[in-house]
Amino acid sequence: MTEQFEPTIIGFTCNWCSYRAADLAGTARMKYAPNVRLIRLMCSGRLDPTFVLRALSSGADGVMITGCHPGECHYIEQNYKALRRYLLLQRVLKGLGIEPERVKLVWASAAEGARFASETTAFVEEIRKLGPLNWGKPVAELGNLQEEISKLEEVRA
Amino acid sequence: MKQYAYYPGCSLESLATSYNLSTLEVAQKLGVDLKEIKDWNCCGATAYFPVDELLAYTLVARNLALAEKEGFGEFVAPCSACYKNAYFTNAYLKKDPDLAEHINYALEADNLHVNGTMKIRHLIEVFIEDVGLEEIGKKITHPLKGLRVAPYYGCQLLRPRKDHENVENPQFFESLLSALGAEPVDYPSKTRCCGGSLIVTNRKAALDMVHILLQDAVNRKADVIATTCPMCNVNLEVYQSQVNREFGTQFSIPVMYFTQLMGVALGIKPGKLGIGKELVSGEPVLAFAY
Amino acid sequence: MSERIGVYVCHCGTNIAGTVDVVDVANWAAEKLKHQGVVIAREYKFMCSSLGQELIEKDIKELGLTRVVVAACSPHLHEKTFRTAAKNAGLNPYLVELASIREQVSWVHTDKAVATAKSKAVVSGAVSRVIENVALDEIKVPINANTLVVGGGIAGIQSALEIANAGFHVYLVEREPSIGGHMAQFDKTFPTLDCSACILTPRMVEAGTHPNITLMTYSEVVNVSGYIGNFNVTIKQKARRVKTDLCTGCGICQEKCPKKVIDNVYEAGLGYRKAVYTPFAQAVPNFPVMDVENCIYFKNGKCKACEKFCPTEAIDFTQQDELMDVQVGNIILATGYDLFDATRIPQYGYGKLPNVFTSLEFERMCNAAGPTEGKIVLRDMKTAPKTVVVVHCVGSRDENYNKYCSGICCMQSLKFAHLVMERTGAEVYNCYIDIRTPFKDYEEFYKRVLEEGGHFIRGKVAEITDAARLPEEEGKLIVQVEDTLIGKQRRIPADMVILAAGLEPRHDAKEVGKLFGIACGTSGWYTERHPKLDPVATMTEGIYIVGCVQGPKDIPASVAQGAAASARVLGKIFQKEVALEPIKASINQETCSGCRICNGLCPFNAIAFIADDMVSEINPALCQGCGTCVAACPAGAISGTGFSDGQIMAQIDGLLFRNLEPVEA
Amino acid sequence: MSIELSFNNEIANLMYATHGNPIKDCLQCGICSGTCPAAEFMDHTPRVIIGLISAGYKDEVLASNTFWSCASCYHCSVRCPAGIDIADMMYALKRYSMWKGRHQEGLIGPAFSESFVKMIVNSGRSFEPLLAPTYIFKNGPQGLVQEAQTATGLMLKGRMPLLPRKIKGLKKFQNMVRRIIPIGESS
Repeated sequence: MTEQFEPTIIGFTCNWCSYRAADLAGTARMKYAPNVRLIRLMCSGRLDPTFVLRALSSGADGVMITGCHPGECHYIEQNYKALRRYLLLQRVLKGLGIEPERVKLVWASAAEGARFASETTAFVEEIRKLGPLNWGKPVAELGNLQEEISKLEEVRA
Repeated sequence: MKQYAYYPGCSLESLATSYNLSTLEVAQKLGVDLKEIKDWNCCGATAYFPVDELLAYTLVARNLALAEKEGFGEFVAPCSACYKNAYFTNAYLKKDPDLAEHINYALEADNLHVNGTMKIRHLIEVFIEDVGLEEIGKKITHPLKGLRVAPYYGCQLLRPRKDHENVENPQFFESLLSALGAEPVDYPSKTRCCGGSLIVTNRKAALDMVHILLQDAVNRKADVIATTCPMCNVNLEVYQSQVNREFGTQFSIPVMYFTQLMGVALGIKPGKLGIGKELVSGEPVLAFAY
Repeated sequence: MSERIGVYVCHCGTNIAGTVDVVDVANWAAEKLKHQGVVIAREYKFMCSSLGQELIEKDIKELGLTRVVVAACSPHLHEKTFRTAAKNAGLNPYLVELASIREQVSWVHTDKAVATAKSKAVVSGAVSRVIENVALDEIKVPINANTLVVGGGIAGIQSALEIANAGFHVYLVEREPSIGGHMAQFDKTFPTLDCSACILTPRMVEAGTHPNITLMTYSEVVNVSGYIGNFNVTIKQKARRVKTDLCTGCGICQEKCPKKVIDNVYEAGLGYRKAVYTPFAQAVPNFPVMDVENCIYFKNGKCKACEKFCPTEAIDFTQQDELMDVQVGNIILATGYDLFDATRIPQYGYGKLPNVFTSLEFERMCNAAGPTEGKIVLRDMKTAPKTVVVVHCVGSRDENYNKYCSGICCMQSLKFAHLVMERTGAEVYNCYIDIRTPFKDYEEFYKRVLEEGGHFIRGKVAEITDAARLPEEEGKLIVQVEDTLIGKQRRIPADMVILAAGLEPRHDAKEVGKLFGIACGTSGWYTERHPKLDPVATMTEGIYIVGCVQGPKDIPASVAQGAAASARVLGKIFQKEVALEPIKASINQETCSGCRICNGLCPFNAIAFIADDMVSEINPALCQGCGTCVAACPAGAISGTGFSDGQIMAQIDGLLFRNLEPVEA
Repeated sequence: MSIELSFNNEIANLMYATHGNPIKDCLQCGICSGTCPAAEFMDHTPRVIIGLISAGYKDEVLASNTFWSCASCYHCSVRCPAGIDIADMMYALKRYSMWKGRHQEGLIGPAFSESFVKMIVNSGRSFEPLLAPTYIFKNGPQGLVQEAQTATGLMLKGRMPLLPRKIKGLKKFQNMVRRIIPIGESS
């Protein structure tokens, strides 16, 4: 039996636009892939890149970052900071040997429920193609990451 | 000095030989180094898109690939249809990696590869932007004083580009004509289509379109219509007699390439500019310069 | 300390329970999240009902809950409801967390098993997060009872009068020499056709003489600092070069001034003014201003005719710009709109073909006090047109220019059609895409114009030219358009064309927005706090937007917004203090390294660097809680209440079930 | 499971490079048809064609001469307030009708395009004298006389070469073409 891989994805949303877009998708009963679990931030500018790394290292196969369209930020221009961090994050991921496509940035205004739904479904398909990340698992199997690191350091010394 | 990849296009080999002659003469006079791309092929003009979109882009891309291979940075087309095809193929190639992949698969059979790195220029842009009106003005020996010229831009020199300074009311052609000492007329149909691609397939419509263009030029008391494209030129000039038959008109207005007017003003001998090959004689224009 | 958490799963009738096995979710939470402190998990038909709320309140009191998670609808709907319930039961409202399993689960998924599993994850995330929540108190700041109104058009005047009449002081700042705005330029107002000046002038006079209004015309706001309740605003009074304490508004200076200038502002380029002038006869205030660009004295040092003839010696050539500071508690922005520049559509010929007019030019022409004294004539100022075409949607509903509908132009065009027919008997053609007449008595007016014999062509005008092809087109303007209702390209010969130009955000809307700390949407209009439920407030507390700054609208809507914002301001003033959401960032000065990375990130200028201590500090009243600085601080010295690192990290773990107790293999 | 595409999507899918531009955004404002210099010669205006496509009237669209009367001047495309590249859509309709082999009787466009393509595939360049017969064939004797007069005039002025030119790398060129459309092995 071949079972389809169902990725787990963490989505970060902005309280003012994309979270409302998700609300709107709900109110309009639009159907989309159930693999994304959302976290509400006040602004995409709140997104600390370590959140993304934490999600990926804790078992998420992908991370979707959503925010207001450029020029529409409720805090004037903080989504540009999110964009900048996203671009840097892509490089970091590449450096870590993780496909940068696992993290996606989507702009969705409060009125774009349909866009939110279709982008979510599309992203799930992209991650499905990439397959499981399995980043979290080995770490869990190792039991204690800190221990491993100190071992590595010993070796190096 | 900068060398441009010169893509004359099929028309310049036959119906528009005078465009080719005058282009090369004027370029030489102004120090613009045009080098013809080796073994270029027809870009498909407007007739290829109805058959296969991908092949249409591939035909254009082959020429771009040839130019890239020869190490050129800029691609110059004197024909507006060739220019439009090259401009958009190049733009789509850059924008759409999927399209680029398909095209490159086909080009592989010809040992070619296209990257879309070429800067696509129309000949008139090169003269105005790279040489500059001031520089051209300095070299004028036979200003076209009092010559009333209808600057005919046509379609594909401007459209469907939306980034163009002002697609609906461009002024650069007028500026060039003024620099030649001529008097550009306010030509209301300067960006209206001449029906070039319909002349074979829908003669009635095309002649109607040509008729309007000729009428507007005559109404504005133009002595000559200046063109930037062989298609426009042929339509307005070669089919003038057919328009007269169809509409009972008496048009006899010379239609000349802008390069021919430039050549005359720069003091190049008319024969070298292909003047004399017209069906509607361009002789009257020369009177203004000599 | 271990928390005592209550989890409440709502059925929402069948809205949630139809797709999610709510009983399973509650049981799962009770069992699997027990180690996290879940002491009770219940499901109930409608948690938001009073019975549902009582259930939570009872548990808080009886079971001693220290945290509450409600799995129900979106927090935007009922967060406040459940927070209030917690507060009533003595629990700090910020220790309540909502898990959205309706909008984000039951309404968007169909497979019950999948939806139930996702609900568990969402609840798990909320439980982990709520543990990290901390009790917060609302922040209270006092309110200064003065208000600043920027822009003296009808919206701004209305706002100012409402507040002033309630007994509070208003500073009304206007950039032009007189208040009145665009409405002062119009002749008639649709659909009633009452005279614009007749209804506006009394309001202008009232605003100009009101004891509670400080009117500052020919002035601009140059700086804003502070926050709701306590704004400090710097206003530049541009040099009028007329002493307002001496001037009586007699008008002799204007009469004697030898320099005639084309009036591009008030007369839309159709008429003239002098170098020293009041823009129009009913101007408020009635003091003239001197236009130094055109004044002969300022050009060659001679003339001074105005000074010679002024009976009160009010002319002062040496006057300079002055800055003054005012303190206000609230600010209302009513800076209006710019008219779309019709030269951007060259194929319509404006600026090239003389008898193509803009709507504003035509308004001036219709006005009895305007350059033609109300006569509708061609650019030669004498010939009456026999055929007039009104072109709708000029620069509106068009991706090449502005995507939005400008809203007012249909009615304005219908008004033009009526006026042309009434005053000249000319044939009028309206070329439109759709006729939009949605408000009171508007459709009736459309009907009236139809009955009066106005012609309507459904089609967006393609081009306007003077190149005739037929004898009847000679000497005319030709409007080329497809009559889409008959599917034919038509060429309408006309004597006059009126372009119903759309409305655009002020050219400097972006900079002005930055000054006041508010944002523009993609179309450039200021963004309201909520498009439906809070249209006059902005994301910046204490700043309101009224009239066309928020989007195109007509006079009644602008007036209504002006009044609405005033009610909001008065509400704040009467409260004497304002409670701010405690979602704020703060800097731990022990760990702050003073690197100043955060300083430049804050768009609200809430972060200041204290040079003496070499650390940064956040002003909680200015902070809007976006959290950008929190994410950026390399020392981790900034924390954000309500959305702390701890909360978000815990929620990530919870959503991924990392919070579950490891299962023995 | 096969999904039947709406006519609207079928046409949109044919516009590869412009990514199917948004035909469905059409406001039916008619600026395309007000602008079109050939509108008078079309049995439906371009706006009506868009309406017919959206409504799924495939037969009516294919029976129309509208897209074969399009001169590809792109004036509609730059003016369209909905950002539809209408001229490109007309190309797509030409392709569709050629593939389906369904077009109005007596049109020259399809035959012309076909001979143009053949010519390029055969020589790599286009050559006007070879194109003329297509037109003459369709337009009858009167056309022949007019065309012959024009052609003679051009020949005398040295603007009509007698022999078609061919590109040098024709074999490889044809291999390239073969990778996209099926053509015969030799020409």
